[in-house]
Amino acid sequence: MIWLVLVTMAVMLAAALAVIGLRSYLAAVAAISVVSLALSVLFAILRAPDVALAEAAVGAGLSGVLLALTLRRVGLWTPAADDDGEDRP
Amino acid sequence: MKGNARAFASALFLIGLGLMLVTLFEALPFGGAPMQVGQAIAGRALEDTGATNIVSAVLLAYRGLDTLGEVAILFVAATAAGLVLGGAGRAEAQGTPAGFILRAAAALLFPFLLVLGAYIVIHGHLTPGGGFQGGAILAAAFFVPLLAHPASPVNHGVATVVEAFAGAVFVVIGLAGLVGGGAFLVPLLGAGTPGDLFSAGSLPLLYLAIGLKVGSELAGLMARIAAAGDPARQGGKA
Amino acid sequence: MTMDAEMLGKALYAGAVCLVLLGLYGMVVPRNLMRIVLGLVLLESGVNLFLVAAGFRADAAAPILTAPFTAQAAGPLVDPVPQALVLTAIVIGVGVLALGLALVVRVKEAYGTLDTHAVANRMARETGADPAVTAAGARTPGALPVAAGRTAEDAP
Amino acid sequence: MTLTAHHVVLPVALPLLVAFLLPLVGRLSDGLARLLAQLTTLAVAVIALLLWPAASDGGALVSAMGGFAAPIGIVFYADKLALMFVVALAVGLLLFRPRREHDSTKVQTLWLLLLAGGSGLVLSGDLFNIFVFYEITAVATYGLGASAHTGAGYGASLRYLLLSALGSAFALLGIALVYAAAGTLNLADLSQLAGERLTGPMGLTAFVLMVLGFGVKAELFPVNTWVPEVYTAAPTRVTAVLAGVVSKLAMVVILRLLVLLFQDPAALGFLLLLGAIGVAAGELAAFRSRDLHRTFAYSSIAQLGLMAVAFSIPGHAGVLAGIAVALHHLVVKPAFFVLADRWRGEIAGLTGAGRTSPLAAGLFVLLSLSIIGIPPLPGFWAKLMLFKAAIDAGGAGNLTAVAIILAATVIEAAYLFRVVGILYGTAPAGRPPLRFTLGELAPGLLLGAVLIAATVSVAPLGDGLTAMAADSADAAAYASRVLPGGN
Repeated sequence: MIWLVLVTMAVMLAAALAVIGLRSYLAAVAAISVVSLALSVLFAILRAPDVALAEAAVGAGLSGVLLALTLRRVGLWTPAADDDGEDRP
Repeated sequence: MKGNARAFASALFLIGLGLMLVTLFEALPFGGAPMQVGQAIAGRALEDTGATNIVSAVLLAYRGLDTLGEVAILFVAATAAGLVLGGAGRAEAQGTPAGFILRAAAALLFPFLLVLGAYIVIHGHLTPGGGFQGGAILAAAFFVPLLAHPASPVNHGVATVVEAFAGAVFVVIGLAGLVGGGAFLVPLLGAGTPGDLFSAGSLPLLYLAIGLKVGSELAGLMARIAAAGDPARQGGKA
Repeated sequence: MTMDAEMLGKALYAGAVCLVLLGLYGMVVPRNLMRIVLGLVLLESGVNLFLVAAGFRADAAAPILTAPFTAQAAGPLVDPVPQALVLTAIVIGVGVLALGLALVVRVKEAYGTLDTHAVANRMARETGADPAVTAAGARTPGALPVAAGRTAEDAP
Repeated sequence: MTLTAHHVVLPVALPLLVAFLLPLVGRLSDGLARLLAQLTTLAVAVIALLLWPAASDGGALVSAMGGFAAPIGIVFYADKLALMFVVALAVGLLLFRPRREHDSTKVQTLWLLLLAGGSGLVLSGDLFNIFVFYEITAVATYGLGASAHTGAGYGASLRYLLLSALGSAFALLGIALVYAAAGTLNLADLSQLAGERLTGPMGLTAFVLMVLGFGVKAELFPVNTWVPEVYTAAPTRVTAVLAGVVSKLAMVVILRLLVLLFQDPAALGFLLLLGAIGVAAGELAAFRSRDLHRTFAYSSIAQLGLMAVAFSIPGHAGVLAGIAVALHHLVVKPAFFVLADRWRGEIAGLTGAGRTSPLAAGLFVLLSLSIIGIPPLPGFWAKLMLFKAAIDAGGAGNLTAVAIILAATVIEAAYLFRVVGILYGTAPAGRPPLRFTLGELAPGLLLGAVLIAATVSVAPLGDGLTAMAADSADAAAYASRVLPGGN
């Protein structure tokens, strides 16, 4: 069981690093859904099926959709765009 | 200069918090939680409520007020988002309909998600899942067709009615306890036979109310954010 | 068994702490408001994992009873309370996230940028303050005499 | 109908019920919704007042939700302190109620949810339940902060939301630590376990995390950068309620945590430090501000710093001083914001405004004198109690705090008198005079009248507050009322 936990956690942390490191917002939002999915698996392993279900439905599903919709609305819905940095009007 | 100071403060803060949490590494009881309250609840939840899903018993009976608060938070967030993004019914037609695959998938998914969500809501006191998880799936069920047919108008009116009554039912069930001279949210209608669909007294009713309320609120939130802004200007790069 | 349980607990705690710190980094360092929102989601996930880990017991079953439906027959159960708390926290998180994203959309519409410093400057200008004075203690040293001087000049 | 202890849930349940139904009513008629919301707010104030005698007889009213006794279920604990703040919140929300405006029903709904969340915040006796109510209050204020529908409103609200969500995550982490260590969330239960389970680095970390979390709304030092932004960008009636009442509710939560869970010298020292920095930084920033909104926002940070300093003094003298400062600020600051609403823009532009509206200027002078602490006014007694408690407690930290507060008072006097000087200056010719309508000024005048009434009846008021503070500072009494069997 401990190995399963460690592997899931490694996936989760790698995805979390990707959320911070990736320049594309679209990719970062995809990565955050991966974090939520891995977390959901982890909850299931930790004998919290209710929480796992909630994390999968709300965390991975709904939050991802909300984030993606927002990206489209604010014009960051592109594989490469990144408007970090100085964009003073 | 100012940026450097900010970065320095942030780094210091991160390191400090990290150290603080690492020092506790040794102090926390791992793998064997103290379970002062949890043990007691696990032992008596079935007799008290009749629910076989003890997490549901905690959510709806022992910590029912938290759950009411949680429903209220979603409601506040939905109301505030409605205030920020403009009034209901401002769902202007946007973009062309999605491709055939998405439209076909949406038509197939809708009934499936609806049934799945409803099942999860009404079995919440027996098996994993409940009002929140089922409500989220119900919300998805109503949102998928919207993705496929972006031009279809969103009917916030029906959602408002469902939302209002579902929320009110939760509070009224709670207040019924007060009328009987007891406390708020006292479990009603007896525990029934554990494992039956119609058991656990008022808990399934509460879950039904939560499921409907959460579902309509989440669907409303998604529809609002999807419809917000002016797509011609904002979605130029899409 | 207990050794293994302790290892598992510590690994979970370490994972949760890592996630919290990553989320915190993602909230403090980037300057784009959308990035900060992503950091917030990570931070909340870390806290949720910590809560579930706090109620975990290696030798216990999930808190869902199966036939013959008695607490005694089920043996030791994982603590149900933190699970209920996490469920609540997840739902609260999505509510706050949705409202935050609604505001992100509006800020982008109003100012055309999501850079937090640029937004702060635009806000300060809109509410009629000196752009240099946006937060307590973050002023330029020369601000005070200038302010006093302007008061004196404007008076007549 | 006679009220029992179980009715302490009504200040939460009633506004929630009406808030859920309000969108439906609003579809029929906005006016009806507004009336209903205001009647509900009034009803909550009346219920809290009706509960008052029972609370003062037995010390407090305790109700276990769902009939599940204390450590297992959630309890509501209504002592005089909590009921007083419920009444203050309801009255404040009525006084600054939303007018006829765009999206009136949504604003009214948020107003009611603010009432429900704030009442729950002070009434609840369960750590996680407090967090839930804190979040209701917080999310309602994000929405209200943006309700001016300006870019600055959206921006300020978003930055506030992000900071506050960061704080909430910290608070939840702190709560998780407490649960991991003690296995219970009931405050009374925790107060009995605190001595053995919540000491050392564990207790301190949990306390620091929770103070950083709840401190966002209590405007404590490192997490208060949202204050000037939101207070200038939000509609003034929202600002008045946030600065006047809601910040105090968060402070009451911190007081409960201190009294019941963390009587650790390190925890007290931490709060003292944050409070002292808040006082110094707040008054300095207020001195440099060039418009009234910012001046009052920073001054509010300083006043909440004073409360933090007071609560960090162990024993009931500190609690008494803190409550006195809180009540004084609760009356004075909303009135200040009423004035700031009309007197917008640079302070220098207000030259001569006092001559065109003498009533408003007189009110400003009265409020300024009280907040600085000129003797017969209530502000003087509040600061005096604070100094007395700090000096009696002794110790280098407390005495340094006294010195900082004295210096801050001088700065406070300097900038407030500067404004008074400008108000009574000679107006340049040709500028249209700024006049208040009586309706605009009425809430401010009412609060000013309360201030004068308090000045006249300072002796009975002091006695009442002393009893209230002694009761609130008594952790053993709290535990014995919530857990009658004892364990």
